[in-house]
Amino acid sequence: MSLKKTVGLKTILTALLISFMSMLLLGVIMNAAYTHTSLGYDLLKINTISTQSANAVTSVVTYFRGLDTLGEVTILFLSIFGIGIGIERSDRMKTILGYDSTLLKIGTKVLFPLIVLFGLYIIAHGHLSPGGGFQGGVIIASGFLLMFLAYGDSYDLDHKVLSLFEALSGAGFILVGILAALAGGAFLGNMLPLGVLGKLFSSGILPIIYIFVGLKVAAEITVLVEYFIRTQDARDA
Amino acid sequence: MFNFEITALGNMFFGLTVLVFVSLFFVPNKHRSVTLYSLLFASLACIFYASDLITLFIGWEIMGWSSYFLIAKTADKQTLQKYIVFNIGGAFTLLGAIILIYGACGSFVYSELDFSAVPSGQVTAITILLLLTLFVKSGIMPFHYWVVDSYSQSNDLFSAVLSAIISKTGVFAFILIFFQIITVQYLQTPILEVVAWLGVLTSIIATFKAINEDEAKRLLAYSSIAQVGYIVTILSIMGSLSLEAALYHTVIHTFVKLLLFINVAAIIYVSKQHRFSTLGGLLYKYPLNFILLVVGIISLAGMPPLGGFSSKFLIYTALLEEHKGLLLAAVLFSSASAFLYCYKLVYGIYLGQPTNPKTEAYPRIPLRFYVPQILGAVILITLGTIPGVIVPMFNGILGSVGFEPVLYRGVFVLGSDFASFNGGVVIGAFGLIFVLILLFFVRLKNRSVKPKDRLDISYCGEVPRADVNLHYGYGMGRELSRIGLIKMILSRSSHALWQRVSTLFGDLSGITQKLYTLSAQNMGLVIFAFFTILLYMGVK
Amino acid sequence: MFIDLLIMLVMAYGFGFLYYGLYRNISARVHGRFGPSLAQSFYDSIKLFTKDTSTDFGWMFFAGPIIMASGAILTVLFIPYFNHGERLVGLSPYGNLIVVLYFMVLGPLGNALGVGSHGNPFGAMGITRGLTRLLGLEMPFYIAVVGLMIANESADIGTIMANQAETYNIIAHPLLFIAAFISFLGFLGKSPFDVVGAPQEVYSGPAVEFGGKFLALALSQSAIFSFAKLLLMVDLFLGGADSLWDLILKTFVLFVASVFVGNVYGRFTTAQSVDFLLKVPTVIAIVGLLFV
Amino acid sequence: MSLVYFIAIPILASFLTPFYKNYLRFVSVLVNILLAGFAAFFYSRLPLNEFISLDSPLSIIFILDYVSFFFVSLFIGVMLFFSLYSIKEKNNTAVFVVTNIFTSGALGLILSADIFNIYIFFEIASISAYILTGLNRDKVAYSGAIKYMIVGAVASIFLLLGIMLMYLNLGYLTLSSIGAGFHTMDKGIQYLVLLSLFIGFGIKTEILPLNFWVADIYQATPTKIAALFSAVLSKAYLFVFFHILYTLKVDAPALLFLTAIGLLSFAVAELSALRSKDVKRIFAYSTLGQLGVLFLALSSANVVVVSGALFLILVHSISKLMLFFSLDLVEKKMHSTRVEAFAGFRSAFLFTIFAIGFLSLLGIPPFAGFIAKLTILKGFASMGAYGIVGAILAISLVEATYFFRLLSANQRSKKTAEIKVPLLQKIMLSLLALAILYLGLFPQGLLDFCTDAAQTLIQGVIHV
Repeated sequence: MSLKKTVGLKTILTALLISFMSMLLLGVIMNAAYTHTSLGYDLLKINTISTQSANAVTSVVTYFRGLDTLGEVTILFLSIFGIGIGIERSDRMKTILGYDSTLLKIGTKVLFPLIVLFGLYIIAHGHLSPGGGFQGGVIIASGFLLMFLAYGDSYDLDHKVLSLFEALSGAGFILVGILAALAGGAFLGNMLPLGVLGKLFSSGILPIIYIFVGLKVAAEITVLVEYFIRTQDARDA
Repeated sequence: MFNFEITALGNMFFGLTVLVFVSLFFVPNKHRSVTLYSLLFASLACIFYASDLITLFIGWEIMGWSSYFLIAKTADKQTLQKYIVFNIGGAFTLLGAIILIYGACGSFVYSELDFSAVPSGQVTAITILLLLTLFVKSGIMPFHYWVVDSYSQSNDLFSAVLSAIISKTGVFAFILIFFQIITVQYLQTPILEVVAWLGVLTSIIATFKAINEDEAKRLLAYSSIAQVGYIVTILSIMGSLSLEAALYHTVIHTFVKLLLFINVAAIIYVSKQHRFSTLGGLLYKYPLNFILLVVGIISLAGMPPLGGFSSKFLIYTALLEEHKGLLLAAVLFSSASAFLYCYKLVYGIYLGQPTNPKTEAYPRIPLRFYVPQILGAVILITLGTIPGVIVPMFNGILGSVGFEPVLYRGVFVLGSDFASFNGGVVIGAFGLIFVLILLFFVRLKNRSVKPKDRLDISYCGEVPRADVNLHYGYGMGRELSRIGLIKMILSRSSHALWQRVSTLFGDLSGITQKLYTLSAQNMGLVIFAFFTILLYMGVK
Repeated sequence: MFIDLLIMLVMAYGFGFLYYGLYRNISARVHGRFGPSLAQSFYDSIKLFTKDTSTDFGWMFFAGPIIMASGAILTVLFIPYFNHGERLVGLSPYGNLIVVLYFMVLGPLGNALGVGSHGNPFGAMGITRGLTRLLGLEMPFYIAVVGLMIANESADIGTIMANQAETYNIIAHPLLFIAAFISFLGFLGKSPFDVVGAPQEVYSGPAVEFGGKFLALALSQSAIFSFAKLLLMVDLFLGGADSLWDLILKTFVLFVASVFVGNVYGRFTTAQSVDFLLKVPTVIAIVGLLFV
Repeated sequence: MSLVYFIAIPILASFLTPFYKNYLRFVSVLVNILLAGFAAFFYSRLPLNEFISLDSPLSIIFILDYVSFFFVSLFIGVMLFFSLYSIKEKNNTAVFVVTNIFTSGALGLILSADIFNIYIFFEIASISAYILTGLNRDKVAYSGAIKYMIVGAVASIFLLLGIMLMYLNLGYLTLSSIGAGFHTMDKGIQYLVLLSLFIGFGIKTEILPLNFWVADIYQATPTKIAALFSAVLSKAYLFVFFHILYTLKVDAPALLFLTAIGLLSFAVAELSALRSKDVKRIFAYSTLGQLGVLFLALSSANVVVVSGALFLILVHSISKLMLFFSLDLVEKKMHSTRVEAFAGFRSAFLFTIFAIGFLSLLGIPPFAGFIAKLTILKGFASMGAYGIVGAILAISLVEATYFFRLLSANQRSKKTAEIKVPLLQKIMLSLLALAILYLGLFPQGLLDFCTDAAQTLIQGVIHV
């Protein structure tokens, strides 16, 4: 292939455009006078008073910006729903990853509960240590990925249960929020006692929300994984 | 939102509308749509009785689109497109003018509009916009492009409405706006000059186009354009007498066109033919219709004993009083040329030889066709005999728009100090002389022989064969195109101009449409490029 | 009053045929013939009225010539004969120049209706020619008349006449007169604008189916009409007549002028004549109008 | 009562789908009725603010003032109409799952006064839209959805850049605080922020050089869904953009620039529709054109013009619902949305609906579009901007040309199929038509409300 064909005029122009744009952008940003804000300190101060969470990120994610998290969960749900719609009708998906190996199957059987448990642990300790609902959920889903890889089409995922989890976890998130609002506070406000910093049962509503988030993420990612590596027939079986 | 006020001017136009609609109600019509006709009627009432510009505009637009749907039942796509583009365009210029007036005077209500503090440039802009609207509605060249096709292709009854009433809304608005609202002292004289000449040129050109037409309704459509052209010309003189002349001509033209369109409609109804080349020789088949048509064309041509002359006379007098000699000459020229198409109309349908072998089998014309025709004829004859009878009414209108009333000298006399005539004497003398000659003629002791059949004529000493076309209606007026000046008029058409505009927009549309099929990648590039350009401009 | 009207009518009839006879005589002399006697036209007219048979194509054919004759007579009755405004003013106080101008086309219209009704295409052809020519004729004539009306601030023929006590309009507005005179030739149906009647060569024209009393009426009206037009020209441009002799003199001069012009020039076709009329006299008239 | 219910309840309804899979359409109707009830409840309490987590500098504020109430009730109305209209259609659970979330996305965009939160709802609404575009599940639909997604992603990037720059420089996310602090920022950054916001929202509000993707997307989308895009989605973005702009108190030249862009996109869109051969595409172009008008009207910073624009938003939403839904019926019968197909159907009812919709869009009395157009023009006239008045009218003439071309095509062509409109659809469409007529004849109440709303919008969110 000639150079002209690989690097067309359009490509060159695009490259020029992008570099010129970056130059200008950098120019503006670098030249700007920039003032530090005290937001971080303020936030940490408030965190100790209002949430008692050891992980300030969790406070932000589930409490101060709980609504954003609800939005993110929704986006996750939507995206996977959309992928589902896109994949449903494409019948070209034939090649499926799968290793028919006994060793793998046995190993997976042992590992699967551990992975799930680990995921649950990460979720439950979201307000105490790094991690939380999103991370734990993905870990749980990775357990299912392992199962798909090991057992291929013979692994029978109970879709009813899965969708029940999916539905209930998402709904739970919202219902907790509404309950909080009904209990007198704001939506997703804190209605439970804050407890002591560092204990598992502390920080009020935060861990509950993270658990719902975690379950939701786990279910969604599992569905996503299944979409990507199993045919429609196998999924419907 | 809707504000109304009963005015003398409104009363007159609404009265005409009521008469026309009521008389048309009797006419049998295949495409009768009660909803649309009532909408149209309501919109006309809205226009004539509005007391603010918004109400006027609402009426104007409803009139526009209800007429559109009425025409849509019979006209072809191109005609409809022409109709709507011009009429909506006209309405939008009206809206533009209204908005400009609002910006200048801060109100829409007629009585609150005061132009004394408005810069003259703005008044000129308003004037031009309003004139465009009126030109479109009244079919002043070169905005007449929609008129002829719409008139000729709409159903026969609605053509009458279009010509008799709807073209008059332009006249009404002209009087309302330029005599009552903006008033003459704020108007620019050159603009009025241009308007006057546009009006008269329109009538000249339309007259020749009418002479060249082969289709009865198209001929009448062109004639309508020409007649409204006179009205616009005379209105632009902006005097008491000229306003009276315009009002008079409006009344006359309304009834003339009502009569003529329904007359032609009756013929089309019974014969299913609408071209002169396939009509002819119906005189003894439909004598009453023929007489009514003659009444109509005598009035249309503005010949003395009938009402048409009264209005023409006023027009001339008004022009003479203002010493508009050239303008008057042009009006006279157009007026004189009108005889030709008038004759063509009557000859093409009723006189000459029948061209259609089925002529004998044509059914009778239903009596209901005569209601509007007789109404028109009665009014035209009355206005010829006692032309002064409606002067008091006009004086009321003149007074209400702040003009001096013209002198009223009894029902028989019409005119001003410049010139006046006695309609009673004219029609009486004519009638008397006619009757005397008739008596003398009948008393002559000699016998007349009847021709054996229609072909028993002096035909170069031969007897023409039955299959030779002896009807001259089709070719009538053809030789006009041999005359240099007239040939020039006839060969020009605004078609090319508007076609070019249409093509231009079509091409532009094709280009912009291409833009909307960009792929996602290219779209992204466009976005980034746009961002970069703006960023560069901002940073610089 | 009625006596006046009757006198006017009879005078118009008499003078009309007299001048027609003169025209035939003069033309004959120009052609090197002797021509008929002066009274021949009267005899023709009377003879035709008493002709025994004529073809009658129906009531419109019957009414057409009557309307035509009525138009001509009306025209005469609305033009005052003398400029002192006492006798033979006819109906002119009830009308004016504009009315008269329109009466002048009423006749042709009646004619057209009558001719159209007999179904002979040659007749209709003649009518169309006539109407087309009218188009050309009216333009310069009307402009000239409009000029006069504006100059006199009145459309009343009597007033226009009265204003010429010092100078005739022919001197005050020569251009208008020239334009009007050229049209006037056409109105009289004289050469070079006589293609409508086309009496000799072409077997066509408005009168193609007219015979007997119809032709008689047509001829009579033509005679009356010719005199009316002469009268109008005299009134408008030559200051009207003071006395009967004045009237005869002025109309005769005008008439002779028209006859000579007519005998000098050949005939235009319809298109040519309209073209000529719309160019030369119209431009002259417009220039004249600008001077007013 | 909390404003969050407007967002939470539709999402909840979608999340719980597995429990009532085949009855979601009824649930959606109920949800929308419930939301309408909320809106009615809040009407007497306007204007109000709601803080979520009171004690944080990061707390999110929801604002329901006159203008956001206008949009909220409009969107709820549209969605209620949509769900009722489609209530007889089984097997379309997927649509309702997405449209519910779509509702909450749009409502969130309106209610939220926190720029990051706005970004979240921006994404929710956008992603729902991508999915809805692909719902036809054929090649055109998928390629449309992908195209939409790519362009949408670019928009998100720019929006995020703008938000990031503001947050970085000010440390706030609430609109009111940003509005107060915006002018203390570096000039260059200010410009960059505005520019990124303009590009981000400009793509979504479909204005000139950024809207070349739109026609294809509308064509790929199921016809009824296209109505939602036209009636809800673009309007939501439009509102947010101007909400932010007025809060940031941008200077006159910037607004003038937006006016020019709006006018240009109006002109180009209407021109493109002139020779288009596909009715759906024509409607898309018309939407673009109307958005151009709205853009130029909203950027005028004049109460009368903006109130006219708000009125126009309502009228345009109603008209486009009518038109797209009727077109859907035509499409079902004729299996095409080409002009030839449009010309061939016979149905007096649908023809009337189309005619009313067109006339209203053109701003022809006595329909509501006229009041909107008149108010806008009046406002411009009082500002002395006669050039804009003239341009709007001139371009509207182009619009009239193609709308009436469609009508005359249908009037004068050979009819190939008769469309029987089901009773429910007939009633629903007639309701819309009557609404247009009613608003055209008795606009005063709504106009007054629009004036209040316009004042609130121009004022921007004020720092408490």
